[in-house]
Amino acid sequence: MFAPGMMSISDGITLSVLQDDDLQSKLKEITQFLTDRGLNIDVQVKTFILAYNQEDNQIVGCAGLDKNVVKCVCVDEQFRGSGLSVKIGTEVIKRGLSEGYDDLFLYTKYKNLKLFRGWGFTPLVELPDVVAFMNYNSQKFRDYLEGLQTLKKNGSRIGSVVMNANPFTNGHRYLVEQASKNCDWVHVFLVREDVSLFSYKTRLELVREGLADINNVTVHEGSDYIISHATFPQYFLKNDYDVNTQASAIDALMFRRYIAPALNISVRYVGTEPLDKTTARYNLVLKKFLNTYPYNAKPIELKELERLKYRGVVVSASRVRRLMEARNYEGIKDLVPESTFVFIKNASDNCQKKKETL
Amino acid sequence: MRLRRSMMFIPGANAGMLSNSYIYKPDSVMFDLEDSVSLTEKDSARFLVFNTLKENLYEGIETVVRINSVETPFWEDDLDMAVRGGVEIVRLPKTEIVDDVREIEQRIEKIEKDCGRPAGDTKIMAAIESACGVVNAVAIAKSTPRMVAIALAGFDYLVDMQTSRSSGSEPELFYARAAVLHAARAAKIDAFDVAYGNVNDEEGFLREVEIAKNLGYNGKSLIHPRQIELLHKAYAPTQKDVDYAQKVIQAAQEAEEKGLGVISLDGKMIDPPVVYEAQRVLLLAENS
Amino acid sequence: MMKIKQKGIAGTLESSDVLVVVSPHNEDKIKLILQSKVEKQYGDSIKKTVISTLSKCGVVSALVDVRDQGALDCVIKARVETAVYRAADEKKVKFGELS
Amino acid sequence: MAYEKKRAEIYAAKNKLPSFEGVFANSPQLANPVTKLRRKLKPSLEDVIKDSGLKNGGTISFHHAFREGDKVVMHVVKTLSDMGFKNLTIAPSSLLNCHDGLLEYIRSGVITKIFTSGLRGELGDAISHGAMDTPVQIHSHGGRVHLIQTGEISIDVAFLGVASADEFGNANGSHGELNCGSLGYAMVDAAYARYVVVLTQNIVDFPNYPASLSQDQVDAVVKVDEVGDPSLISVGAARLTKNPRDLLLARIAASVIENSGYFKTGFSLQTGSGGAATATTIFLGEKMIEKNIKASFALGGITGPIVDLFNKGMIEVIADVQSFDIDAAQSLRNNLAHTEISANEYANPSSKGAYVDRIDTVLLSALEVDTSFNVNVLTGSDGVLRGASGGHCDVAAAANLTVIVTPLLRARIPCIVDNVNTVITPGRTVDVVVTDHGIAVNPNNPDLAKRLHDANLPVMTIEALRDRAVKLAGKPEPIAYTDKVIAVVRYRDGNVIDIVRQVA
Repeated sequence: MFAPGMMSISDGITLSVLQDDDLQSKLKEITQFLTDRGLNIDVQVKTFILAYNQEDNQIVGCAGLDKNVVKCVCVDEQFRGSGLSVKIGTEVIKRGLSEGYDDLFLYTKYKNLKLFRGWGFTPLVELPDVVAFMNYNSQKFRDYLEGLQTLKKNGSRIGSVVMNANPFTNGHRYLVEQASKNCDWVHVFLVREDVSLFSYKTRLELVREGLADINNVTVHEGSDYIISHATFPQYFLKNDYDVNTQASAIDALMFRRYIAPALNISVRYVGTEPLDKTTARYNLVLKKFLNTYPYNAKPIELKELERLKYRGVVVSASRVRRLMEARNYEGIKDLVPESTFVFIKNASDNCQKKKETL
Repeated sequence: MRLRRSMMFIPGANAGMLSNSYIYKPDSVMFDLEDSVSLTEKDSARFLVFNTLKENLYEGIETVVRINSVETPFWEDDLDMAVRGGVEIVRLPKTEIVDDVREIEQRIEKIEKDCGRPAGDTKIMAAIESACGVVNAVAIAKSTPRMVAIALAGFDYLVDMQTSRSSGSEPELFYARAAVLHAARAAKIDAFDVAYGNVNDEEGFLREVEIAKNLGYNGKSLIHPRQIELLHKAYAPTQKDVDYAQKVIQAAQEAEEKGLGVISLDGKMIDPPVVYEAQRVLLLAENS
Repeated sequence: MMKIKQKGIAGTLESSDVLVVVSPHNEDKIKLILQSKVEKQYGDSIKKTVISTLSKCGVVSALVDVRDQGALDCVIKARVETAVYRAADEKKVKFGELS
Repeated sequence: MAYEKKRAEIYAAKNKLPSFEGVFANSPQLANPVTKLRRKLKPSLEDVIKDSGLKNGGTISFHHAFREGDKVVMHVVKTLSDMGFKNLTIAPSSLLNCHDGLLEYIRSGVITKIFTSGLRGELGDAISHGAMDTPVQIHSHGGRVHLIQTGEISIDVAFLGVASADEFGNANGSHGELNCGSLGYAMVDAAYARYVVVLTQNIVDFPNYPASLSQDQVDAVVKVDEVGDPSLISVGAARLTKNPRDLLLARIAASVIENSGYFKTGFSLQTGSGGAATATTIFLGEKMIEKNIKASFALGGITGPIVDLFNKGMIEVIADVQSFDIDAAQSLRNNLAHTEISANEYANPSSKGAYVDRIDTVLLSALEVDTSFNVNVLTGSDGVLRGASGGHCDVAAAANLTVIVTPLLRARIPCIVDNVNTVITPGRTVDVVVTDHGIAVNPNNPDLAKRLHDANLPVMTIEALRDRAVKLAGKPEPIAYTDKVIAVVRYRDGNVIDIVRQVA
């Protein structure tokens, strides 16, 4: 009676969850359904909830899930207002939660905000008439902000740095050092997403060790709410910042509206590189949305510091990774703190040993 | 005497429908744990139906739970829930042979004892959904005193018979309808005709109701609330029938008051079945 | 006593229903988060129903997220029970103890 | 006799009358062939606004015939905001969900006062939470005309979206792709506003006919990209609803009207929009045809099923203040006996004759009804603005039979309560409440109760309905309010009947 993946039957509609091969086989159909309604399919979506009309076996609605982000939501015109959207919403939320995520996110056109409120999502930040960024678990977010508040420090100038530190270099340290000299306290946020060469755990350890001697710094663990797969998906594409104004705006507004006030942060430090257009463009967008853009939250100053150079070349994590690839450990030594160097050296020695035993 | 014209089907996992379907006032309501509930929601449907039964939301309406068939791993839990929840009737799907009923009956007996329900309190309704079931209908209908009705279910039966639904006089269902009804009448229990699937086709539905009613069925299984009023209207007696029934009852009362063993009306003798039929007509009239 | 071993989800976001998520909690108590479209009128009553249902099921430690769309009490009870049994990975339901 | 110019001048001077100064002295626009014909057609909305003389603190008005598809209000207010206007009063005939964006302009001080029939969505929510300093004035459709006539609503500029207009300002709602049908609300603004602007996507050749808004009322015409979204204009249900509960309510409501004593040839009716109302119209129509009972007229917001009965000859005349769907709009265009009426003719208590005065039976909805039969159609059970006064109290006050249709419970929320949150329509103007659990008749109408009871309808007391609701859902906690008044409810005669406070 029930085909695999089929979940419920009512009002002549069948809902099913598709993944992997099942999804591949339907991808063309889904793409068509979306393009007919002016939407694009997102290749990052690995799970689709599909609603079929039992009468003609046509797709009448869908929603996709890319990790903890809901995407590609669409309901056929004929079925709008019929409650189908809520049925699809329920299934995609249940799927996301049961895959282990505690909070779910989505981007929507401003005018569809109400629909997703009906799914239990709450708008976090929005660019009126353009896009709204919403999450499902308000309590989780509240808990996170409350946790931050307990780490709040007194002072008239509280600084912040957000970094991926893949791995932590003297460049990162320089930025924090400068900030710490100009501020009463500096909050360092580490990007949590585990898609870099160095694991999150390692990156965190190296940042903590590398900054241990500066006494007015707090290193915060990353979260879903700051440069994450959810708030800033483009950040994780390739190695460069493929800057998308909309996405970086959302991330900047999240920082300005929620994270900065929780810690009384008034300034954010970034490294600048006059010749690197991508970074320059990213910093420009960041500046706009942290500072000048009229928004219902206190502006944050963006302080751009010229990046540390070694032998005339900017010290960057990507430079370190290139040297690692070339096994030029001596070259790395001058670019990273002792702790990072020891880690890289040990890791490569272990790797070597493994090979020998093989 | 109890009217069993309309047995409305409600998917057991649908909270919204469980919460308000009593407003449509069917004679019986059938909470379904079987075909309308997906494999992943069998558990949640049981909890929902259990609490609905406990809350007594359907006061004044006969409650039925359709359990999963004895072939599945679900029926024992279904029964446990239904009997403990206090359901009036358990509907057994895909009943083929008397042994199916026996198995259910023994299990019910045990649960009744366990939870302190009077023995025999839980009634059974068997749904006949195959050629085998139709052939065994008499034995099934007479298999236990708990059996209060049998219902013909058309969809699986027609697949089994290698045919499909036609419109018009529906010859494909003729034998089954007649056989199941005879079994019910022979066992002195009620009989439900098949459900009509196309909820938007009033005409087709009413055509079927007419067939079932004329054959002598007590009522039909229904899949949509809007079919209830149509059905009740179709079963409503004419004013002439009501007038006559009132006269019969009056005559019966007079006879009883006078201590007469024989009832007569307008000079004709009236048999007890005629009085019974008159009572039924008046009950129908009251409830249409 | 019922031990919450995993995330258990039951219900829907449809009108007259409620979506309940029961997860393991690191403290020996119930943390209940309620969002309801009838919160002002029935918030306390819903919380009471949820808590008493949990206690009937023998749950002493759990994180419970309730998204209510105006469900009647019997629906709330059913959804909480389903979520608890799923979260405890318990297949055998003791209906006798739930009433 | 010769032309006595001199004598005329002397006479005029003596009698303090103006003297002739040439044919174009007081109509200079006729002197130039361009201004003569095209003077009203403005290049942009900004130009119109400049020419209108609107000032900070002024009052602007709109109509809501495009309903959720309206694009005029947001476009005009945004333009005014960009031009630096502040402190404006807006007086739309109603506001819908598509007007949520106004909130931004309330926060920025562009809008500081509102007159409207309804408020919902994010806007209603924000105002209920205290977004405005000045309370919103809520009026009925008839009451709005009354407030305009008394001068309390003094419209400086009316911005009226239309389906088509010619360059001289003759405009209607029924010709053009954005077919909204009747412009009944806009007709009032055109008659009373100091400056009248017509906005359209569709400029047609002169003379545009019929002219619902006439050239002698219109000051300016401007072409805009979008007046409305046609897909969102229709609120009538083209087909019979599939919602079984609406069907159940409709069956009972139709039976109530049938057995009320008013169901005979020559009766008049208003049924409104929405699933249950549309279904009631259809079921009542079946009974009209079956018993060959013809209605003299149908009133109000008009839907397809009413038009259908009209086409079948079961309704003689349709008086249409608002066309709820495309069938109604098309019929208005094609049928002489489907007539467009203004809100003044529809429901104004101080007009010289309103159609509502002559209505027999009306079917109305409710958010809440209390045991005194008072009806709330404005605030939700949580106390937040989420509805509209509309023509509710207007028709109820005048009709011979007022039938309120509401489910007993919406999800968990009881709709029959001890006291409604907000009174829009006083209980003494309500005759029957139809719910899915039974019907209650106002005790001031015992004859009606008896008729319905005899027709075997499930009549019970309103208290019994309330008790049933509480038994099923539990007793709701009372809503907490602050002392701040956020809206004032004006009865149709302009008198204050209730106030709405900020929710805590």
